[in-house]
Amino acid sequence: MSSATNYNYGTAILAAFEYLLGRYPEVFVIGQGLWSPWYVGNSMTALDRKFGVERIIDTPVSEAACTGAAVGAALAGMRPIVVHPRIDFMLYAMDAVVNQAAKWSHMVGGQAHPGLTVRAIINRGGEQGAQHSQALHAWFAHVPGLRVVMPATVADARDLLIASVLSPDPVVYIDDRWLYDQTDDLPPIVELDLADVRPKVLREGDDLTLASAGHSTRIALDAAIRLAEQDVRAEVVDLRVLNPMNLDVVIESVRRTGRLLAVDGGWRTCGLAGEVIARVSEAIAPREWRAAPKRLTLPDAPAPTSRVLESIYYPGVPQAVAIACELVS
Amino acid sequence: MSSATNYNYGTAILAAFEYLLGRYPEVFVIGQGLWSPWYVGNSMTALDRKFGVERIIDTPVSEAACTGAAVGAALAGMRPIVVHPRIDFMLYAMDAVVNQAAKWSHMVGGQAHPGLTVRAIINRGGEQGAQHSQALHAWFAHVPGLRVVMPATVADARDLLIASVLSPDPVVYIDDRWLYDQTDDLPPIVELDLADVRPKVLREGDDLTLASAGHSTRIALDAAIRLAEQDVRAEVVDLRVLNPMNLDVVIESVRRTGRLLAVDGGWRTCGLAGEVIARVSEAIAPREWRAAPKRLTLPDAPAPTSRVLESIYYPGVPQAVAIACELVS
Amino acid sequence: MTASGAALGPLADPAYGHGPLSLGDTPPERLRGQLHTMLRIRMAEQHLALMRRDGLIGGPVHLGAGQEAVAVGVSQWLRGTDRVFGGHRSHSHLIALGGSLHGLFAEVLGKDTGLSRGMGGSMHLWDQPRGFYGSVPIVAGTVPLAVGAALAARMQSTGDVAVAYFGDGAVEEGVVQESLNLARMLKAPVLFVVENNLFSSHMHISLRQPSNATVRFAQAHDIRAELVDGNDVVAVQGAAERLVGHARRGEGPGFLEAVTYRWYGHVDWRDDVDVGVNRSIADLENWRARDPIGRLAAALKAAGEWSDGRHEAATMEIRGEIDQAWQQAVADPYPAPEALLDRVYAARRAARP
Amino acid sequence: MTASGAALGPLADPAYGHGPLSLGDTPPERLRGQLHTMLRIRMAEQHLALMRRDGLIGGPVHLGAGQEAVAVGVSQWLRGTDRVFGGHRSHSHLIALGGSLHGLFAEVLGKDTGLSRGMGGSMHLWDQPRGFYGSVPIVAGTVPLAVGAALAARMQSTGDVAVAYFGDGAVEEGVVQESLNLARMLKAPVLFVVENNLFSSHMHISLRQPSNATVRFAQAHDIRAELVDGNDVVAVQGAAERLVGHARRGEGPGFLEAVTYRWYGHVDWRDDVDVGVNRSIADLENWRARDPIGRLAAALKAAGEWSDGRHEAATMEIRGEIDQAWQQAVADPYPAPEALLDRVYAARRAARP
Ligand SMILES: Cc1ncc(C[n+]2csc(CCOP(=O)(O)OP(=O)(O)O)c2C)c(N)n1
Ligand SMILES: Cc1ncc(C[n+]2csc(CCOP(=O)(O)OP(=O)(O)O)c2C)c(N)n1
Ligand SMILES: [Mg+2]
Ligand SMILES: [Mg+2]
Repeated sequence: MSSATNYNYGTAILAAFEYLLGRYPEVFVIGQGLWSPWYVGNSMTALDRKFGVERIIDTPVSEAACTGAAVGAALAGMRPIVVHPRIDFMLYAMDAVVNQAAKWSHMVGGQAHPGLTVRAIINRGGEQGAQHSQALHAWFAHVPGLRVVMPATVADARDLLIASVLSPDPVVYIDDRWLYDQTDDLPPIVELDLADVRPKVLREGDDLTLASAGHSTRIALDAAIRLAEQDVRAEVVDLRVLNPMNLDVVIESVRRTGRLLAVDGGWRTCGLAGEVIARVSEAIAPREWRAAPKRLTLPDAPAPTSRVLESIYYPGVPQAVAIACELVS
Repeated sequence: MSSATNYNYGTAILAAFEYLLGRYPEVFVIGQGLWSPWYVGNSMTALDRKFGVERIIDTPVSEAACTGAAVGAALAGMRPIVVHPRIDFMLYAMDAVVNQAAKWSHMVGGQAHPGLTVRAIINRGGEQGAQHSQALHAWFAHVPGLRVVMPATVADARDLLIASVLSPDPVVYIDDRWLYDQTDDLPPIVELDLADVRPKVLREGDDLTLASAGHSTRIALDAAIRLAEQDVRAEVVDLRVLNPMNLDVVIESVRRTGRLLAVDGGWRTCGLAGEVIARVSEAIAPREWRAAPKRLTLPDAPAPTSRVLESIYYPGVPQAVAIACELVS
Repeated sequence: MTASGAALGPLADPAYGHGPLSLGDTPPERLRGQLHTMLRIRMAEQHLALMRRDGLIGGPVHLGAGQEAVAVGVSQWLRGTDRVFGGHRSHSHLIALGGSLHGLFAEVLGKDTGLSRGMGGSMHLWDQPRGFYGSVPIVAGTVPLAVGAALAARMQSTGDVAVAYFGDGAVEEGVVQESLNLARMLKAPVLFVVENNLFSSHMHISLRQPSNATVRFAQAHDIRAELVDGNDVVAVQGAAERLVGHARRGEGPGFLEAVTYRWYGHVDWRDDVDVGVNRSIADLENWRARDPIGRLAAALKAAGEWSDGRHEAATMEIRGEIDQAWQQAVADPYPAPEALLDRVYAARRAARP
Repeated sequence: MTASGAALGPLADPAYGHGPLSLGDTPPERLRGQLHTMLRIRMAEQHLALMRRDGLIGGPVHLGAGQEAVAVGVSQWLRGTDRVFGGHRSHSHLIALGGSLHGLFAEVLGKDTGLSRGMGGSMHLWDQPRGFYGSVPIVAGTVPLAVGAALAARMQSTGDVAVAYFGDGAVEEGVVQESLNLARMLKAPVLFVVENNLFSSHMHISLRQPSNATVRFAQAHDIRAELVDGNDVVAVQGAAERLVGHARRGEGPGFLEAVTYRWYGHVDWRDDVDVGVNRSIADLENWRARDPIGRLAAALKAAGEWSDGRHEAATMEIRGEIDQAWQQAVADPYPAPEALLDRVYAARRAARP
């Protein structure tokens, strides 16, 4: 339609910021790098000039206090977005996220809700190493009281950021720098209720189910294309919301395909891929499986720097294809 | 044998401290409450008087710096034990544990190893509420580079603490105040290599496998006794070490029983019980299952305070028995 | 004040300040109101102590008896739209804002009628309609929250202020230092109130910090600060008036260090002479003599503004309120089981997807 | 120094200190050695800048050109058993201890022969045999580690000290404040060295802190402190001598604030005039004129202790060393794939259970 706009993942995020800041005076943004044009790719360009430094607040190097302040501002009726240019830096802010934001509603009897959004960016590769490469979404998926969003598509990058900020609950919104170049034509914004957002089948198939979130969904989609060349029809389910987690769509899919490969760019143990396998295994009867489920994750190691090791560290399309072939063989 | 000594879980930990401090001059202890007789139950009584306040260091309320200091002291050849009287307080110290301790060996090419032990205590119940009740072992199990130990038995409380401190790697040792009253007669101490410690069958059975760690293993054992009264023979496997995780013993057991109930006192999503289900599901063929696996965990909520809600919040023996009965029926 | 040694000087001396307060030109009527509020706090806490001792309260209670003048002096200048945050020892902060004893007691008993609807007990109090945004027991956890609530007030142009109550132990958490800097840079209208009772559970401040005055951090962060005898409600309210006014006028944060002492042990009803480090019976007795209530009452009496009879009457009235509030709270219902999941997220539907 | 405003005074003035250093009675031979080390750092970093620009280096390099005098002045008093920790901008800290350029270059290239065996690149350096315990890029992450390593030295009675290098941005992390207090209370022999280059990436200190002098935190924590021109190696070494001696004698931690400036942008080879906030070309030019190397060379020449010829020769020698080290590093092998899992835990067996 003529009303569609071309975005990439980064500018889709930017559009969400502009929409929120333009429409909701209670929205403000706080975090490191917000007055710099290079911290967060093209996803926040010139917001400070457009909306003023009073609403786009660049901060001291104090992740704990900035995140805690956003929790407090949210309790006082604002809709803050805290930006952590790397999820790794947020390890300093765990008390604010996990002890405070996630629990406040429950602790006070459901009478107050810190509706902040924590935007945590996965930013890896480029030989940056172990402290600048993590993907800790499984941690936040583990904590009741948080909503966790991990957009894989350009549309979700925009619309789920808006839904996150408008949600009355604390949300951890996790975007991945490796996705910023994806492009798409999007219809005008509609405000979604985050509580209604469910996993989505991005590609249909009945030989096996690939389930994943964020950047791993790109891997799954690309793997599905390659598998199709080998006549393997993979269904790709993008999880989108990791907490509260509702896998009905995935379970439904595996009921049909009988095979599951969970792909995740996080670590394996107590990670997202394992959770997908566990929920599906609980939900369907053993005889419905045509093969035991499998997962593709990071190896059990911190991120290396050396390019030769980086190239074997991150799960990619070839591995996904290989495991999928094992599953259907 | 005549050389056995009677301990409870708390005094078994105390015995480990005394052994380590008496034998290894490089061992010291740092943390909050160490000069108080009531912070950590009976597990550290009078250590300060016995070994001096220079080695038993009570600290300011600064979890981050104290944990980081232990990492640095370990790099400098000491064997520090950091004590967090509640695992909840450690959320302030995540950088030191996850960004530093877990990654240091890898980041510096395996040339230095911060061999500290972080003793994190799960301390809940008693209407203490959401910030004083957490069990975050799944988080640490998720992070490569850490070893994670969760002793369920009196013997392990003692011997795995010693193995943790003697391990050259960073270890998170998680004990649970709900276990302190368990008693046992123990043989003299032998030093174990933590890297060799594997899950252990604490009770044999062939109708179903109960897998769990820490206090949940007590629930599993008690449930097994009740199940035996109903002629259901449950095998109980105590996981003991959650990271690096090796579930061969559990997989072996489920191969025989065809049924699995994973019991865990942590949250469900991306938690320990799900990981057990995932690993077993990957490892055995669908036809080997006699029923789909199940798990018993906390509900998806922070810990409440009110006694009526506490009583339904924590998983207990009746629920474990009920689920086990469903599995075998 | 210098940054080293016993910088508090006489303020930390247990033998200091035993006599009646000097009332200055504080209106007697206001002082009588404050005396009443302090009594109400004291007696409510004493009641909680007894009920805890007798096993009628299931969870821990951190009592602040002896520290009442701090919250009462500060709250003098607060209004219902302000944003007050506390910690584990916050009964006084709540009651000083006019909080309901029934709501408090019901909360401590885990009842659905409690201030936090029975989800929090003594350590998690909430009374936002009166300006009490909440208290939770992670040490220092609410300090940055107060900065954010103050920032919100600035953005909302309400002229409201936020208050963060915390202790001399909390000062040792890095996030407090970050919060001071952030508040200063954002010109957030927040008042940091350190109730320096010289102890963090069993540890005397001399075992934890090189100076017993925490106001040095306000100075390092260039925040306007005052240091007062926290057992002198006249001194507290004078300093608080200046600092709250400063914040309300948009001039930036304030920092109030109030030196005080808790009479009970760290938690529950016992005094902790037997378990503490560096806390002697003599010190405790001296501090009891520096009673913020007794000193004010004595001064008012000397000024002819108070009498044994009025004191007795006030006590009786509060006693009656307490008994009734407690009985009602005991009779009140517990939360329904659904509360466990219904209160996790803002909408029920969301809790069980 | 007061706690507010531009407390650094002239030290932060770009136009200050352009002339030759005043050498005092510092032995010329030592100064010549320091000049050589500073040159070695400068030229190594310039080489890295070019290689990064040309795409030969895959990972980020945070260059400290302009700040060489700090590490060189401090390292003068260090020995191989001391325990030095750095951060993201630590080439100078390493080289000042005599670190191998080949080891550094190979590391930056991700080679198995690198100082961290190719596992860390520029931001994760390790040379424990020379006392360099490690640098990692989480801001402030190593500061408490240095306190712990110092505590260990005290317990081990070695007389060793630890050094924590960090920036004016890192000071804003709460853990630094906690570390200052902890070091002070434990009397840990650690020297906190703040390289105050007035910026944290794009943010000038005036946008982040109410005062541009971080030494106020040493005062708040009652830690012995000195504030110096970080581009004056004579001043740095004088202060460092006193503070390292103080720590080594067991008198407690020290705090050295060295005011300096980085010539390049926050990361990689460009200067960041175009991307920074509050950084003008004029300031940058002035700071380049306050070159720690140029000022020392000029002073030594004026004293007849140095000459253009010697400078040229030193430059040539270092140039040769750099070329050889680089070529060797380029030719060196990458780590084997097994390194990915073998180096996670101390024992191979443990990594794959
Ligand atoms: C993060 C954290 N660490 C430790 C504790 C345990 N704790 C509870 S209260 C307290 C003492 C705090 O002292 P202070 O801030 O002076 O307050 P006071 O008890 O004197 O009112 C401690 C250490 C906690 N609740 N949270
Ligand atoms: C915890 C954390 N937060 C943020 C960053 C991003 N970051 C890297 S360097 C830097 C600036 C630090 O400034 P300063 O400490 O003054 O050191 P300088 O770069 O000036 O040497 C920042 C914010 C990080 N690496 N770690
Ligand atoms: Mg205190
Ligand atoms: Mg800097």
